[in-house]
Amino acid sequence: MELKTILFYLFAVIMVFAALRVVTARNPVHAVLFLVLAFFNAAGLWMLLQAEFLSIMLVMVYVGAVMVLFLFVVMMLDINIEQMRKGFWTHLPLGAGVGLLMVAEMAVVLSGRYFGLQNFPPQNLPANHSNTKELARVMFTDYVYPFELASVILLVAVIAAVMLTQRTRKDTKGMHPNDQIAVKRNDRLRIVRMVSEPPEVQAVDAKAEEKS
Amino acid sequence: MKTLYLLIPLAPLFGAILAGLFGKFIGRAGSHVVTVLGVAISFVLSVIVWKDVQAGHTFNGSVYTWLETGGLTLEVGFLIDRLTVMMMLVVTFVSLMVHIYTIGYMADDPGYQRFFSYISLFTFSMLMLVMSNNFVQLFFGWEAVGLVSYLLIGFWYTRPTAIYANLKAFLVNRVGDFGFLLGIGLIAAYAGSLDYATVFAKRNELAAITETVTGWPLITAICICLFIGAMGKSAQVPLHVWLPDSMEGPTPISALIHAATMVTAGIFMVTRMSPLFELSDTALSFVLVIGSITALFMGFLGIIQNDIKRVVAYSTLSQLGYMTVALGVSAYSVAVFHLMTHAFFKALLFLGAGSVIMGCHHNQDIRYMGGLKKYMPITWITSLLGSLALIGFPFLSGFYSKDSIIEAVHASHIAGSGFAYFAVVAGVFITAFYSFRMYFLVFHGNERYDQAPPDPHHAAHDDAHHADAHDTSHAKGHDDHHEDHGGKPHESPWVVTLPLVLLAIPSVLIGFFTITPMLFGDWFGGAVVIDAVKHPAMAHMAKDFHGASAMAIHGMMTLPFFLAISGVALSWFFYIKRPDIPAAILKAAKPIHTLLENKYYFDKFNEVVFAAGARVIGHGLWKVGDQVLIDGVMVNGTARAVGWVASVVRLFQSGRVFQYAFGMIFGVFALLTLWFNRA
Amino acid sequence: MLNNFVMPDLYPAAPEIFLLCMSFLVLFVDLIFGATHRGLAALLTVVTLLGCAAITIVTADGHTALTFSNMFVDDLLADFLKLVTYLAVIVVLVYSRQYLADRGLDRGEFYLLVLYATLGMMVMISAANFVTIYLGLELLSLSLYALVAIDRNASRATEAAMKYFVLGAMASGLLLYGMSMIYGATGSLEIGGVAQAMHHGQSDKTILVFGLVFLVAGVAFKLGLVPFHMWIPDVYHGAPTAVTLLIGSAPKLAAFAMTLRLLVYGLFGLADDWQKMLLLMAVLSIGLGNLAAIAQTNIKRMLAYSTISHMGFMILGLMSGVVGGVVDPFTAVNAYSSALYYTVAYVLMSLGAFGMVLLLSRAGYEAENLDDFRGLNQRSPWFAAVMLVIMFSMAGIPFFVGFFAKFAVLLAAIKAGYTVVAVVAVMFSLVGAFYYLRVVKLMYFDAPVDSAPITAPMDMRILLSINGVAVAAFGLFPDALMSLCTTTLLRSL
Amino acid sequence: MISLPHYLILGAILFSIGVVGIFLNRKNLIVLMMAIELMLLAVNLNFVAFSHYLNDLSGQLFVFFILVVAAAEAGIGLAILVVLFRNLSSIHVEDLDQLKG
Repeated sequence: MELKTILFYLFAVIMVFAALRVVTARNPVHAVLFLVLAFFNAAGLWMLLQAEFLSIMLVMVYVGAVMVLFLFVVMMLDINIEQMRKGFWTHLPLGAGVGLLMVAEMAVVLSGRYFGLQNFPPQNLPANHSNTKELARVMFTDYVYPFELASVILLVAVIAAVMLTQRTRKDTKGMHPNDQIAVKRNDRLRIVRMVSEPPEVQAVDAKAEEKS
Repeated sequence: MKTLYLLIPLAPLFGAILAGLFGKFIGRAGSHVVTVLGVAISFVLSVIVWKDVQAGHTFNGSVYTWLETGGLTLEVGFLIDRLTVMMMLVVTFVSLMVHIYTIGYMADDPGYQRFFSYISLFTFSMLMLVMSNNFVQLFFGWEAVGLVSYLLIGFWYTRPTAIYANLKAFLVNRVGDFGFLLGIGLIAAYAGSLDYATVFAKRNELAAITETVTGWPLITAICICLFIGAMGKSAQVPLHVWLPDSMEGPTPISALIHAATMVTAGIFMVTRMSPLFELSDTALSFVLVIGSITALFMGFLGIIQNDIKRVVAYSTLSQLGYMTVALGVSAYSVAVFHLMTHAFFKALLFLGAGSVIMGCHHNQDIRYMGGLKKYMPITWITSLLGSLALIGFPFLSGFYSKDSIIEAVHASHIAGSGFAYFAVVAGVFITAFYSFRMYFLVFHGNERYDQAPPDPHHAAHDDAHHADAHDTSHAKGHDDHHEDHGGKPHESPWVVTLPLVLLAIPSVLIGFFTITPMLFGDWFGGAVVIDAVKHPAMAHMAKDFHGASAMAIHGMMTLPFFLAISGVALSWFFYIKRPDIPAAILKAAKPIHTLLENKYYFDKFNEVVFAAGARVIGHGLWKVGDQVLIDGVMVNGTARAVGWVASVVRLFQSGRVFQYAFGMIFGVFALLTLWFNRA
Repeated sequence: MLNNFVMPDLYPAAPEIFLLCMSFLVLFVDLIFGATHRGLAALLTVVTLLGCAAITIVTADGHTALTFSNMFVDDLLADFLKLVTYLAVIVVLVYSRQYLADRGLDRGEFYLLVLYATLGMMVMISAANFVTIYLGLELLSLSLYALVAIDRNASRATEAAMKYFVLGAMASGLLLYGMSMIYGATGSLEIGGVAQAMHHGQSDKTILVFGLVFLVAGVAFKLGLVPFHMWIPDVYHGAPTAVTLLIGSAPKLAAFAMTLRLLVYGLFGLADDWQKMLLLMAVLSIGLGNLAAIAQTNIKRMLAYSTISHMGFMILGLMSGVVGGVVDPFTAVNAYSSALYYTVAYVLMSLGAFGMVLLLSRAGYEAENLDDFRGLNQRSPWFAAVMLVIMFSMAGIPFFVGFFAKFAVLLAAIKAGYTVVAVVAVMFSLVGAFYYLRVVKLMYFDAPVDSAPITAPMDMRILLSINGVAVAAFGLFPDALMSLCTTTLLRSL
Repeated sequence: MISLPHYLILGAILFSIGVVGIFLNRKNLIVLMMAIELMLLAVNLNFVAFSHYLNDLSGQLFVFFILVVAAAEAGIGLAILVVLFRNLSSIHVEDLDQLKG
């Protein structure tokens, strides 16, 4: 068994284990950490597939930023962990059954009977091949349109996140000098012109009060 | 001439738009002027077109193309031939009468303009239906008249059962429409065209095809599907249940829509499709059996009704059954002939009933009428003429058409004609019995109008006491009626009686004058196609026909006439004579007692066997067949089932995300499994 | 190495570029003047969309242009769909202005997100590559998730947003899985490349069908076909009505484009398979949509279920293009144009229906129950008539636009030999007509429970009236729109 | 020797775990979102594997965009989650039950 095979099985087994723990962990913080573990192993697998740039990016951007965001939210929200797992085991047999069925069905299709292996010889790129450079060249020429779109998507995410979560604090005592200067008399003072009430009306009111 | 054709349906439409959208501006008088004028124009033009068609100028062509899609062309076109022009005359004439009548009948109603707008719109739709030269426009008219009917039945809907009754009428008509649409779809799919002429030209090719799904001959499938549509619209068993309910609407529309025109659309459609129906004996037998069941059993139901409008409604059902029977024996021209005479005398009866209802201060229960003859002379005499026409009294129009149907059935040898003959002959007796039961109860005998009916019952049957809580002015208008409730009945104003008189004239005369050309002359020309070899009923009849007067005189010696007379006599006996006769018998001298008693026994026998028997049958049919089986199980059962399924379907939408996700995954893997088991 | 880089032709993508630039303008204008001039962002958004429409019309030359390394396609179909999309979004903005103002939701973010959602739809419509389809879809979806939750204090709205998000993310996972399989089998992400690879028969059918199942699932989610429909009732119900109006209208055009590009342009070789999958889902959708709608008391929910059945109908057209594995161009164009016609007709009706809900809503009051339509005829005969027209059209009563849409689709289905399916569809739609007519009955025959005068602004009244008249007019003169759809597809396929 | 099917089956397993995680999890919305991340990871694994064996870079580029979108999606999803928590004081999946029928 060559090293690459050993590495594949190592990464694969750890990744599957981590993934299983993500969905079964009692504590959401643990779940996030197991997800991070799964991502690390995925990055390892991608290295084996000679996708170095994506592999690094997965660790740096995804684990470094997105997973941290998850952790942040998990810790920010005050969640009662004890209740979280209630009823989990009652649904597990069904879930596991369906899951195994799915894996079996998909594995039958994907097991190589239909992908003639001669069509897919293992690729070994030369040692000085730069995955990053190749990607960059395609990304900024052929893929410039999706690249721009991706930037718009990030912009949307920023706008949406800010819109949804930003709260103006109600207890701030800050002032706006502009508003203070621009204020006019009519904004502050309202003069109401009234007829002074004739005496008989008052008398009637008094009577009504007496009755009640 | 083409402009004229266009103008005929458009004039009422124009009136409807004016009265509907600008009713507030033009006022009540303005509304009835424009709509009556519109319909009058279309009547006059119809007469001109009739003259023109008489001179041999028929027309078949398109006016406007809606849409061309997938090789099919949908267009608006007119087919003006003798059948069309006859229908146009009937529709416009009856509609004109109803418009005039409405001026009086709806005088205090807040929805006056709206009502005129609806009935004009109806006239437009009905004209589009009969003038069509293709299936699409036919379907348009079909749906449009149904829609207006729906709006008009609901014109005064404020009752607690409203939703239920609505649902019923709706579902029943859906069944019919479904069949109709299916038939049109089959025609479109196999004939590749929706134009009458093109389809009829291909009829022999169609007859040779076998439908792939059911294995039926295509033509039979098409005809039965189309006829299911006719069953819904023309209220044939078991799709008849909506018609009695439609009596909740104002009386003028009962006359126009639910007696004279819309419900006969099915009859008209089958006649129009005669080239297709002639090719399928199976379909014709189906038509015949359905028609005879309707003709006989709906008559039974008429016997036990106490609401004046419902009696007339059941008689309409029965008469529609007669027309359908005529279709079933390939006597299309006879069916249309009966359609025409029926339109006049039934509209007359309905309008007469409406006049009675007005005269009795919106009481509709015939048990609380009686002796109205002297208070409402015009209504009385016209109703008598209408009833006589209905039971087929010789020389009156109903006689010619009904007797022709009986003759045609007699001459036919198609499967089911034996039963049909029994049904139509027995139907004559029953028709006579219930018609004159109503007539005697209403116009003769003791005056019972002051025996104030119990209030809740009254409210349930009173079609004008719809005084909506939200319309105070209107409620006030009817309060007057409440106050003089015990007052004497009164004759209706001239706008009401004039149409009665005008309708009575054709009810009496039209049969005598038109039977020769319509049935045995070349009146319908090429509009009706009969395979004379296979279906020789019409030819047989023509051989035996020796003129209208001869027919009438001969008619006085036949079984149907005696049945009709005995029906009348029996009802006279029970509802006029009987209340005082028992006392007289008791006081009578001994010597003649035996004789009298014998007579009494005979009558007793008569009562037990015929009348009581009929009443029991009628009641049983109504309770078990109509109310439980059709209404309860089929209609309401379907409604309930739909409601139940809907509520079960709702349960799947549980609000739980994980169940939604499970549903999606289930969908994916169901598809995967399905496809890999196939592969 | 970069010397061989050729600047892509930006001309076909001019509307997208214009919209993106204008969106920055809106962003800045809102930042600076947002507090003082509230209507400015709305006005600019409408101007932007009108500008896009102008650019689209000017640049439309009827030829198919590919740019950005074959990732972007500008054909007549794209131009047509984009124009309808702009129109629909403008209508949405006009209808919802007062509603948003009454609830304090007319912030710049709303307009920005609507713009980006529109951009997402445009990208989907013009997509010629799996990557652009996916990015367009996500751009649209992410904007919509945020829009559903825009009323942050409404717990129902946030619940709807969460459900939409979770299920939407899962659906895009399914879509991506399918794309990965197709990529693996054909070695291409380009729609044209996929079609070519399949044409040469160098890819294994089993893997393709395996990927196809996931792909169809993703597409079906976007369209809302059973069993991928569950998000629709909850999201339509929970979202603020203005957002429901948006979700229920324009995105259907983009979803149609996505379906057409993926399945017809890309996987035409598997037409026999996906047609059958769609057939199954279409029948289920028509049945479930119509049945479940009957039991609803909330009109937004009712319309949501009606959407499900309408999309089922639309799919009937899409699945009738290939008969028995034989491709007949006439049949195919006819079938796809019937589906296009249905989609456009549906968008028109949906705008009107939700517009009516918005019309009856006012500050502090959501007119979202069926009971709120009681006695509308007495409150406003004209708008009762508009609603009547829309309901009749949705029910497929002749002669409104909805009738012809159903007619064309059913005709295509019958021509393709799906007679039984057509019969079932007609049967369910007849049952379904009941709940549309119930609305009519409530409006005309019942006493109003809410007698407040209708306070909608004049621009909305006029546009809603035009909308209603259009539904009737396209029914009276359906040929124009129909031939437009046919020509569009003839020149784009 | 590791071949393409190895990676694909691994992807299938990961995808299934993600999917099962979505409908098995009835308590915690965050875990639900993490299950979605697992699904996307499986898809990415597929793409990278195909890209490698097909010797075609476009698969890797697609992965790049999927990662970008997934990040944006996570951002919006967590924002909605926070808003939801403010309204319901809970992120139990079962508490999302106001909208049904």
